[in-house]
Amino acid sequence: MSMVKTKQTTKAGARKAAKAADDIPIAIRLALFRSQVEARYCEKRAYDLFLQNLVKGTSHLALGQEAVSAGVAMALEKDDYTYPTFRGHHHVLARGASMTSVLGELMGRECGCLSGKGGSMHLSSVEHGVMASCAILGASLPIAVGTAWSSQYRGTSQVTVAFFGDGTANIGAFHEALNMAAVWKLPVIFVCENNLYGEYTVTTKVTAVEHPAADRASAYGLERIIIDGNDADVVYRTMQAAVAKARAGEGPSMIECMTYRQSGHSRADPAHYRPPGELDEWKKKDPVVIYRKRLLDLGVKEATLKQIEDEAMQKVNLATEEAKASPVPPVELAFKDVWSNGGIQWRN
Amino acid sequence: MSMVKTKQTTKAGARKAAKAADDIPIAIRLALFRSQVEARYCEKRAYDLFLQNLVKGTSHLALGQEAVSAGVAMALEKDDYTYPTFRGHHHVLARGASMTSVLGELMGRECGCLSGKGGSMHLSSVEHGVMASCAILGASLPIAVGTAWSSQYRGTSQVTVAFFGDGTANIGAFHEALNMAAVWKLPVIFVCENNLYGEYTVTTKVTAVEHPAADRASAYGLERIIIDGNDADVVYRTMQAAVAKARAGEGPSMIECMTYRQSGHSRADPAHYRPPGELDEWKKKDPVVIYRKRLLDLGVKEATLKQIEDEAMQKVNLATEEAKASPVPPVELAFKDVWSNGGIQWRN
Amino acid sequence: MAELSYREAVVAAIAQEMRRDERVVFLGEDVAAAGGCFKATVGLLEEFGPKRVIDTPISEQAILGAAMGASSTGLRPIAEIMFSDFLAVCWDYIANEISKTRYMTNGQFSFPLVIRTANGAGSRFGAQHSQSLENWAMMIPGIKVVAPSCPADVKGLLAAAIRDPDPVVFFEHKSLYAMKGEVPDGEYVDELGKAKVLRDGKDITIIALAAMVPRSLLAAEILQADGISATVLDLRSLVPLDMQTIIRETVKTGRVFTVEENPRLCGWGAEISSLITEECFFDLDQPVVRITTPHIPLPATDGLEDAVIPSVDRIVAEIRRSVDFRPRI
Amino acid sequence: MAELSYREAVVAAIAQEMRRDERVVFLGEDVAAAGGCFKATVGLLEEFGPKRVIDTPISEQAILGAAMGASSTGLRPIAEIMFSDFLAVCWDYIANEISKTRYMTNGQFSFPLVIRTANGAGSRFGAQHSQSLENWAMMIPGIKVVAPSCPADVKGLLAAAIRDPDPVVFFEHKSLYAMKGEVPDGEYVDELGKAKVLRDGKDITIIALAAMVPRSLLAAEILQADGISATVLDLRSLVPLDMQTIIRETVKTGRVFTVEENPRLCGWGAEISSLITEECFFDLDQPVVRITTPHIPLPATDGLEDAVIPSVDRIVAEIRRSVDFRPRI
Ligand SMILES: Cc1ncc(C[n+]2csc(CCOP(=O)(O)OP(=O)(O)O)c2C)c(N)n1
Ligand SMILES: Cc1ncc(C[n+]2csc(CCOP(=O)(O)OP(=O)(O)O)c2C)c(N)n1
Ligand SMILES: [Mg+2]
Ligand SMILES: [Mg+2]
Repeated sequence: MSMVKTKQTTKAGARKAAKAADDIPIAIRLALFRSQVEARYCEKRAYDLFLQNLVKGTSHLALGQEAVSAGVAMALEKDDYTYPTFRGHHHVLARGASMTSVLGELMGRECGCLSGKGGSMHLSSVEHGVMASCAILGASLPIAVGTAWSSQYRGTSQVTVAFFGDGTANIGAFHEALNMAAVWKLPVIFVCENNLYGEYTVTTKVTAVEHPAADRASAYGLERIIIDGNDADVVYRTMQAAVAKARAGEGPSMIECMTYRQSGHSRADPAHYRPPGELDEWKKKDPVVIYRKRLLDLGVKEATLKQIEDEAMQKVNLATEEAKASPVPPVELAFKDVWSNGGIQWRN
Repeated sequence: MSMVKTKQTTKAGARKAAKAADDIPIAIRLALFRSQVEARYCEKRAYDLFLQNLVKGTSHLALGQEAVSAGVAMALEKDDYTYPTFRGHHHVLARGASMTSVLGELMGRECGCLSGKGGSMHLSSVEHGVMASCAILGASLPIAVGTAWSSQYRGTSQVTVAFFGDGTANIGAFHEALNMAAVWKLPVIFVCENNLYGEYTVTTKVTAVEHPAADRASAYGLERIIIDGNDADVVYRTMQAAVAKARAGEGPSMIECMTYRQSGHSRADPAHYRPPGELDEWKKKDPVVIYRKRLLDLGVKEATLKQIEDEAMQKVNLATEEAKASPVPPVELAFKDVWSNGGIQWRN
Repeated sequence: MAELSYREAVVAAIAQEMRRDERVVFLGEDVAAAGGCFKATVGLLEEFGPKRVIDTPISEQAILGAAMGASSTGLRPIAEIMFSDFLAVCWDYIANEISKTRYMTNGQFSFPLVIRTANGAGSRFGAQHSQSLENWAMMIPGIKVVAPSCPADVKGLLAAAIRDPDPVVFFEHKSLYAMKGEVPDGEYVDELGKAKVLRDGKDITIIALAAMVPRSLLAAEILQADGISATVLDLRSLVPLDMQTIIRETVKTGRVFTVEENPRLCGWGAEISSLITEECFFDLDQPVVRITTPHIPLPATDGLEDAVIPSVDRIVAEIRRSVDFRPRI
Repeated sequence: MAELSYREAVVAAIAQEMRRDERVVFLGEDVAAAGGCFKATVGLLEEFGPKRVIDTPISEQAILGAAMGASSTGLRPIAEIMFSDFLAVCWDYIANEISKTRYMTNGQFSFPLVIRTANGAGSRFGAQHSQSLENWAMMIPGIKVVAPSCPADVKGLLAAAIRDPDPVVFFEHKSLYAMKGEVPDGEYVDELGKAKVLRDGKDITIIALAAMVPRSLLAAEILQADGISATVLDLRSLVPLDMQTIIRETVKTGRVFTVEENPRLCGWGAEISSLITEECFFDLDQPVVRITTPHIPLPATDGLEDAVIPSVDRIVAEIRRSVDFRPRI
């Protein structure tokens, strides 16, 4: 990436208008819908591919959390940075990475965004501003501080977003990152996807406060922000404000998005630890379902939505075929790219 | 230490009375004065011994912070646990460890509490409940959580105190320890000695909030407590309440004590970074001086105070002589006590 | 003898020790209600209750700190770090606190605790969930290091680790959790620091650990067909290290191979190789050869992962290539 | 040539690189206003201002995380970790993040950053402020490891590390900060991965690093008086490793000694010893002998610290004891 980056690129005027009127133009809303539907279909396909034993290793679905990734990405410019979590398929797709690159990576194929070298927990795509995905919980928060510091230093208007889970808010790196970001007034936004669980454990049972992120915002001089993470409009609006604040040099924000993962923690998890009825309750608040209904209420035609869904399904079908057709990476790939010279040599 | 520990030992009735009347009996006050004077004299002597090149390695004085150690220790029973910091001479002395064992350790002599193996940053004395002293900032906070957990599990009424500095409140281990202690409702008290600086850096310049500890208490569901750390009575009273809460099974507390280190960070530091006048202002609030004046105001005779001071001076003189007379540890000591069998063998 | 899986042997050892000693407590992430992310601690919560089997926050430093503080005041904690890779986020507790405090305090404290952790590759989990890190722990004075290769050793060595008065890092190999094997009935406790000859051969000596043990045994069978008779020595514990057995088996064949899963540099194989060379130089017919993963992070996908971890084929090939196979004189 | 101290050479290298490249930034605890706790960065804040020379909170994970994130987006950060012992509290960044992300992402990112840290014993700071941890870093694939023994190497190698496109951990030895030496004038950049023969002898080869280099040179002088002519090889960098020079100097004398400050197990000496054995077995007249600190935490007081770190006397004695000194045939 280049050092010199001085001008802020901007998206269509539509979005600016949206903000002024505190309402969201239909074009943006359709894009938010599309983003959620695509993530949803892709996650479901990933699950099918598990069952067919085509996905290697583990994999963590974000079914039910698609409003967060959609709302966040929509508020960003192309050259902003995001740090996904290990549960990050939706984070990556929402920034524009192809389904083929995601499904291909899960399947360990050459067409995967990491050509199979990283695996599902490390999806990254530098060309889409999708940065290092750490599978060590919390590790990416200080790294995100670093990219935000870099943008501030280089005088760009780039914003950095770091996603993290509710359970992750109890790890030391969280604390260090939040403090440093606040002291340096960095353009970084910490987005907590509070889906109530860390693996099989209810987060409130192991956390001293009810809201693991928001109830700690004041410890870093930040505002306490808790939003409906299943409503893409809410996420988008909240993010717009945080992004504007960051670009204005007014420092970091932390946003806690209340959501729910409808699948188990990972491929092996049947999620028996859920209290009866909980999943059903949350399915009523399914982000894709409520968003679809809202669009219909706003007068969008069923056919328009249907078309978006069909296109998403075509996309996921195509990606599946492409990934299946893609070869496994050549063995030589294992012996490459430890160093910037492309090699792995540690001796002469 | 033994596993079975069920009864709570208690100190003289005087203290109970003190609490009821919300005033402190003169006997306790004299003991608080003695503790501060002894720490003061010992620290000054440590400094003289530097200048004579008799202290090995580094050393960190707590000149000016003696009210904290005195007030904390006075609120504890003999079988409670304390975790000192690397700046911990006063923490150790206040629990009853001998000056000889402290000065001896600074001088690297056999009579030192660690026989010279640990050095000034690791002073510990298991017989006085003075536990592992870590020189990695913040490391002792989770360890203190562990001893408090152990007391809770064993059903004793022991309380654990962990000291830490203002600068240390920005490290990850702080966050993890506070959260775990709160979730498990442990009998542990985190005592922050806020002396405004971390080494040569003003802590507020690198901290997102004004009070690095207290402004974060709510992040763990704890009360925000900031006190005058130069007033031993205030420290003592606040600690009494926290100890009572801990013994009642009502969980942890965090207390931020505002104080000032009158010396440099370590032996080599002339403390040029202080703004002009700051030291003088704080010297006016010198804990020993104000406490002495208070006792006089309360009618204690000058001669009584003088006698305490004389005794402290004798003690420090004697300890100096004992430490000087103590041999350096035999070289064999270096080859002992990695393992519980006393040895260092890693192979047969 | 009952047949248990490697993961069942973990439960069996912990349960055995918790029954006999109320000081034994167990904490970690998702270890209690869920029975562990590898299902290696199923049933412990039910038998011993939430006071002794505890789900923690995602706070590895606090987990090890708590274990340390508790162990110095009368408890015997077992702490789980879910994947050994996560030792990196709490490394200070292993490298600086638990390991050094006894020595620094001139023996005032003991830290009888066990850190259990899932180690090793083979699950296609990628570079941050697949490492073999026994060498990290071996490198730290004051830490004992155990890595069993079969269910019986899991039970016997884990029980021994729990009873040990000093801190032990206990590496369980992820790819072995499903392995089944005979485990002695009743109370069973092994001894730390004893290597085991699992196969007695006369031409070469293969020294291995954990998942590399079954692979070395398979390699030995294949080599046998070529007329190369291999001893396979399972180290089982790196600290304490059973040098007597290593020396005996080295002298016997004069040709030693170490098979290790960690990346090349500063692995336990380097240490063993240099020890053997220093102490048995004139008994060696050829240099000690280390068969290791190359010095790279681990790739995730199956084909690449399999290509870098020492496989049976690679062990066989490297041994064949370097054994100048003539009868000893 | 100007005479600089080792600490002045640190400042000189950083200043040289900050002048030529505005992407170079420097962060750490007390590094700016105070000029560093070892006074090795005095004057940088004054010359380059608070935007480029930054005092951080006491948050080692955030320091390395920030350096990592910045380095992947156009900056070239130098991060100071005050004492190498504190690498334990941010070890995840070295072991799992900075080192592995390039590989895991199939080369999408580079992390051109330097982690400077004060390493080693001799100051009576005790077990948590005195360790020599080059082997910790050597063990991690994806990290370069440099440890200079004199002011000229500090300047040249630190400049090279800053220009290197990959992450480098740069170990400065605390006990050498006051050492003075000639340093080339003007812009001076050395090359990583080249060992240096500092003394050419014909009987034995001593391989050393950092503070063990001057001690080995003194030992060589004493041995000379006994008629033992020693080569002293300063490795300077462990990764990349200059095996060509190591092999050449091994073959020349057939008798190799490594002198390392870290505790015994899995030190860099074990790696070098096993490499030499594997590659030069039939050129060796005796086993490679490792002279190390015993496998213990470090004691604080002077007498004990001096008794455990390899001293000139101990180097001499161990070499004398093990050299079966006859002319080579
Ligand atoms: C440092 C660290 N500890 C533990 C784990 C294992 N682990 C993976 S996901 C997970 C739960 C994370 O919970 P949360 O942050 O809420 O994210 P979610 O899974 O709900 O998306 C745990 C404990 C890990 N990857 N890293
Ligand atoms: C993890 C870690 N980082 C840095 C240091 C170096 N260090 C020693 S004392 C100190 C300042 C501590 O400040 P504070 O917590 O306020 O305690 P004080 O010195 O004021 O008593 C620093 C940075 C350390 N010992 N451990
Ligand atoms: Mg969650
Ligand atoms: Mg302070």
